[in-house]
Amino acid sequence: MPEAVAELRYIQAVNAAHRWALETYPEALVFGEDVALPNGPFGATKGLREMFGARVFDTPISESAIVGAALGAAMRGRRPIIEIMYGDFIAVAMDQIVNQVANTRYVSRGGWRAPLTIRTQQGNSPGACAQHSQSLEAWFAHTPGLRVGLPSNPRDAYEMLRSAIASDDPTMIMEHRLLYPDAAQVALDGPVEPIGGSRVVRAGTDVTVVTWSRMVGESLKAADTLADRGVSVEVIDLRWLSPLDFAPVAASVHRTGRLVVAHEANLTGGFGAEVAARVADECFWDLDAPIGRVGAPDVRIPASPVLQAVVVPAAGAVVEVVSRILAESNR
Amino acid sequence: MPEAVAELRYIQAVNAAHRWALETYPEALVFGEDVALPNGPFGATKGLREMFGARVFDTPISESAIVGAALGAAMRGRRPIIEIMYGDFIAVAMDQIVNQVANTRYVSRGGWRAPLTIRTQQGNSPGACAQHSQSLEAWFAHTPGLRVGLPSNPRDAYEMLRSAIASDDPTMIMEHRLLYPDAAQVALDGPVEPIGGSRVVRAGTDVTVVTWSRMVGESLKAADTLADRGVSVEVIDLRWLSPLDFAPVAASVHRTGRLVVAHEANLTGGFGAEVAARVADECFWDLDAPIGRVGAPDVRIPASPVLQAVVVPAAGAVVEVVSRILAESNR
Amino acid sequence: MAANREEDYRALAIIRAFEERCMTLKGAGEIPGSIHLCDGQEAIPVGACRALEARDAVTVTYRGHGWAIARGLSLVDLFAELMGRDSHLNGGRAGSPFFSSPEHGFLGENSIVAGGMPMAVGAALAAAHDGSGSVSIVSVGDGALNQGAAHEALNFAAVFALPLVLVVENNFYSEMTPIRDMVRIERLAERAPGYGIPGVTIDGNDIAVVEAAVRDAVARARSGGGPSMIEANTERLVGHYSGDLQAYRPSGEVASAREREPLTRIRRSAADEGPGAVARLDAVDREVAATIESAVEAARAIPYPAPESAREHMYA
Amino acid sequence: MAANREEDYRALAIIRAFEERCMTLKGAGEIPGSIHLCDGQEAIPVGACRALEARDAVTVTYRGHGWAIARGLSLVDLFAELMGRDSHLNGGRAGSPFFSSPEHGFLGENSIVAGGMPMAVGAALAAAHDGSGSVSIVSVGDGALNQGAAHEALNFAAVFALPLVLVVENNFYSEMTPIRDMVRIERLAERAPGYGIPGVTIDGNDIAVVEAAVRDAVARARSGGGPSMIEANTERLVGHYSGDLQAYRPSGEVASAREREPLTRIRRSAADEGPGAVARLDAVDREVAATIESAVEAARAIPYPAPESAREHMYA
Ligand SMILES: Cc1ncc(C[n+]2csc(CCOP(=O)(O)OP(=O)(O)O)c2C)c(N)n1
Ligand SMILES: Cc1ncc(C[n+]2csc(CCOP(=O)(O)OP(=O)(O)O)c2C)c(N)n1
Ligand SMILES: [Mg+2]
Ligand SMILES: [Mg+2]
Repeated sequence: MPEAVAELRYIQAVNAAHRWALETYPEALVFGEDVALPNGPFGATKGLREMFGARVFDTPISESAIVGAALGAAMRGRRPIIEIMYGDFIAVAMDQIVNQVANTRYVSRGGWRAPLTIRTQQGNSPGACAQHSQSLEAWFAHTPGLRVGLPSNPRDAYEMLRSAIASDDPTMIMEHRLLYPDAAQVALDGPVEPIGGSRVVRAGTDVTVVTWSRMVGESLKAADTLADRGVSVEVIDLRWLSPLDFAPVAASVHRTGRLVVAHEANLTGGFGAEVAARVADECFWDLDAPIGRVGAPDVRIPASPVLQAVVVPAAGAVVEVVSRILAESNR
Repeated sequence: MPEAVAELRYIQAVNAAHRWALETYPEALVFGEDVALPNGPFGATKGLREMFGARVFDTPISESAIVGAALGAAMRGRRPIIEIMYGDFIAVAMDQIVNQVANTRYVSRGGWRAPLTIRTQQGNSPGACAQHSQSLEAWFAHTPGLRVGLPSNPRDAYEMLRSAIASDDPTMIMEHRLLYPDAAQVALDGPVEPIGGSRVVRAGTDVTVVTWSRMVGESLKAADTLADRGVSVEVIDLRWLSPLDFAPVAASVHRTGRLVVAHEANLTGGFGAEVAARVADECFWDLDAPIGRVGAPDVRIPASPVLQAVVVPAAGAVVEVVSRILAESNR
Repeated sequence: MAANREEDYRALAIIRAFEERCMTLKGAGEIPGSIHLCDGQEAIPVGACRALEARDAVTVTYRGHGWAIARGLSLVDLFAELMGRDSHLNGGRAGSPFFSSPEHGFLGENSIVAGGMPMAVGAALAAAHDGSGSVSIVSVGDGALNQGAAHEALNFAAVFALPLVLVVENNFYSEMTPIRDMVRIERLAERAPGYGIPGVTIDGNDIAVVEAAVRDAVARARSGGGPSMIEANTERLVGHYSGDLQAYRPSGEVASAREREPLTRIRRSAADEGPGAVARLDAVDREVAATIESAVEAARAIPYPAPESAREHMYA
Repeated sequence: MAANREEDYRALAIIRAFEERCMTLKGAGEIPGSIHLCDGQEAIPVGACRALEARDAVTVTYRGHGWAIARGLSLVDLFAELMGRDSHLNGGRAGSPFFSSPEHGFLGENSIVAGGMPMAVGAALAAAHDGSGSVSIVSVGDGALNQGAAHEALNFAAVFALPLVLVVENNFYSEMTPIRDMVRIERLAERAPGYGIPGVTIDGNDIAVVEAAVRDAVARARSGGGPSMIEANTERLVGHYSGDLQAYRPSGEVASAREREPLTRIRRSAADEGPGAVARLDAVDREVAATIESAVEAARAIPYPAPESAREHMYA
């Protein structure tokens, strides 16, 4: 069949995936705060109410009820796609996600399924305050029962969201609002991929940088800078933290002998530690250098851009850590 | 001065620390569900209401209000010590802990302080269900602004809780109910230690096991078993995840050349990954073997003891991983 | 009427006998973990489930054994599940406070206070979209109404006029703390107007009263009238959980509660009628005891789950 | 009375001018991030703060600039804080939606809806134990009442009869969604009885009405009468945040709101009195404009925080 391909911004790709879902699944529901009549705080759900009516609706400012309602509806045959406006607000719904949603299938020994998708966007944008800037993916990657994906580009924003919606497992899609304006060619009616899978977005031979979400772009910038210095960097977009697609990471480290993990979240306890720990166990003998990590220092996120510039990691931090790792390696 | 020393069970040591606090700080308040008139679900607050009256009180089943009330009271000069009955229930108060409590000092540039202590107990006990069995310390160790301690014995239950209460920073003390019956000699009127500090609880030369809470005891059992097999294990009780007392870990790995981190929490994304990642960076050249980790497999916690026996890690798992690491090392 | 009386008595007695047997099995170490029994509150699930249809959804709490039995779950599976055996219910993974059963529209117990309310709202939301005409009923305790999730769930259901029925089993205690010390209202049903939904307070120890109230609420919900709240007053005859010695209860409180509890009431009315009626209830007690015993035996015959199965069913 | 009128006008106008200046500074890129302005709602903070004492605690939301000004925080510091400069307030760390000031008993704004309510309850709890006799006032929006934290906080305060005053600024919208679509009650104050506390609905665009209602509530709280709720009806004259084009508002709504907003009212009464009265208000406008401009200039003179200071003040 002829593949429809469109030039879409990240946020438009998210919108297109919603439209696909509502067309594909009669049981799909879309709800959250300001998602229907106002067309969504960021436009992710633009036009859906008009197109699909009551299956798309606005809710009270009650995140626990939103998540719980999605769970109960999913257990009873619906396929809800809900939006939590900012990742930081997930904190008010943690019980529903961790103690309720994540337990549904396992505790019932497969008796129940919870095919629901929780969409949010997270991370810092210039001037955003401490309550609108966190990257909290580590909480959910540490919660068995959930799937967790962080799309870094428009194509993945579309494909990964479709994978999440099509999946019969509860899945969190954590976007980054700074990526919303990015545009790219997106194939609209290709086959829906199963959840999972990382992607080598740049091949290299000296060091492997494993990253996700906004830091993929920053890592690619860093790779350019490092290339000018004669350093060949391989960049892997992990895409999904759960399931963790580890084999390609191991294969890459086997070739490069060096690993740096980069994320926007606070360094200590971030998911970068998990990737580093897996490599330090399973790929230990392949390593020619200490494992480096890039993340925000362990502080809250200040609102002043002047301060954010030194707290929120970017390409420069990746260049720095990669350079240090190379300097410390035995080649 | 003559030091008063008493033989106390873990839970009695927690109770004694509360009494000390209420006597030492006129501004101390103790509240939570069933902590006052009923003397506490586990007896941690036994007798306090009788001794201290209105400064010790029972609250509605409203954890967000409990944590928030503690924060506001702390900002206005009180020194609250609150109890969240089970660690799992913290999920209903995550916003107050992460978006409110943790931001208080930093965002006000030190203008406000939040001297409050959040006590809870976590982990699995035979037959406990999936909503009463989790070990969630990784969430809080990944939250800058909080201090996080996990006492493994009666002496620490007393000392670490006193340190938390005396501290002007918000501190989480996460106990383990299976340790409550353990008894030991506890010095009652020694100086209050500042927050922080790990402890080498067993010296060894072949491998370093870093652990905390209930797994300290399990790791010591494992060390005995391994000693019989001629393996000398050094066991470090990390005690505090924040601040992380890394130097002694590095020093130990420098001597042993091998590291295993053991905790009861689910393996993926557990704080063991952070310790492993730090060592894989800062102590890389000291390592003679892959870094091993012990944790619960990435599943929910089933209620049947038959299943818990294979899910909840114990000494056996530590022996296994240490043995594997030794077998895989280059000596 | 007499037949009706024995039927009511049997429905209550089977739950009471189940709970009492759980206590002895717990004492004998055959049931691990702590269990939360509903002795004295049986008329609520019995009356409520009589007003429900198979297509309806039921969500309860850790104190939900009575609801499970009234909803028709197998006694054998329940005992086996509580024993941590490989029951057909949840294979021992859920245990006493968290089991569920899709084929009974039993969304499950929940051991997070009020944690099941948003889920029940979701079941009602599904009904609003799937044309099934089903209703979602959820039971929580008095203290649970002070949880944020309870508030969000009630308003959410009210806003969309979802087919939800909330039954608050007011046994006057939340664990060891009296509810009167934890709210500043006389009746918990006073919370209903704040959501713009009907709320009633009823005698939760009378099966017929409970059934009637739930029928009204279910009819309203099914016909698009939206959610409502039923506060069913009752009393706990036992501790909050298996290990609770109830030192906090005024002396005589439980004894006087035994005068008001559902089984006693029926026995009293039988006594008023005469020895024949009493004898018929004694006969029911014997049947029930036998039923429970054979269920326990059958449950004991169910093996424990295979340890290696612990990693199964995490994902689709 | 005339003096009184100009005083009222000045109190409102300084907030309005501040907000309008924020909008132009935002447009000029001098204020980063998004800002939430209170144009039209000024009478609430002005009236409320007149009923407060220095010892009292004030907790508000991201829409809290008006409260900060009415509470006496420095305009220079506020502008500087919003500009991300090294202000004496929070050194640019808090920004527009999250600043606080210990010396003003200003516990802070909060950008988690209803997130400040439990904290405000805590300030009231402190007062109940420290003998200060202080009262804790907290302002939230209409939509915030649907958060679980709002419910838990109100019941908690009610149970312990804490000196808390809740002001709900009902501007009829929650971001872009009308509150009438998100509750099934006519007045939000109907939530109060469910907690056993008094609740009133008032005209939030009249300083005197607001001041009187808050005085009552504060007096009750200070004398041990416990918490109460004041629903102050008002209207937003601008978007939810700086970038909101308000396509969702019926045409004419904002225009007619401008007829009812506090400043217009005072100007109308001045016009009724005569040209002299109007001239006096014009004079106030000129003063206010000058005050704001010099504050902006002074704020611009404050440097940005030193980047290396970003790691300071994490722990004691
Ligand atoms: C969120 C949460 N907080 C606390 C608990 C601990 N807890 C279990 S039962 C209970 C009392 C509940 O009382 P009520 O709602 O009246 O129900 P009842 O036990 O009386 O049936 C509490 C506080 C919990 N399970 N979940
Ligand atoms: C817990 C939470 N959920 C959602 C949001 C996003 N949000 C910010 S303001 C707002 C609307 C609040 O409306 P209202 O309470 O009426 O206050 P107003 O903005 O009208 O002053 C929302 C939904 C948030 N900040 N926090
Ligand atoms: Mg109760
Ligand atoms: Mg509003």
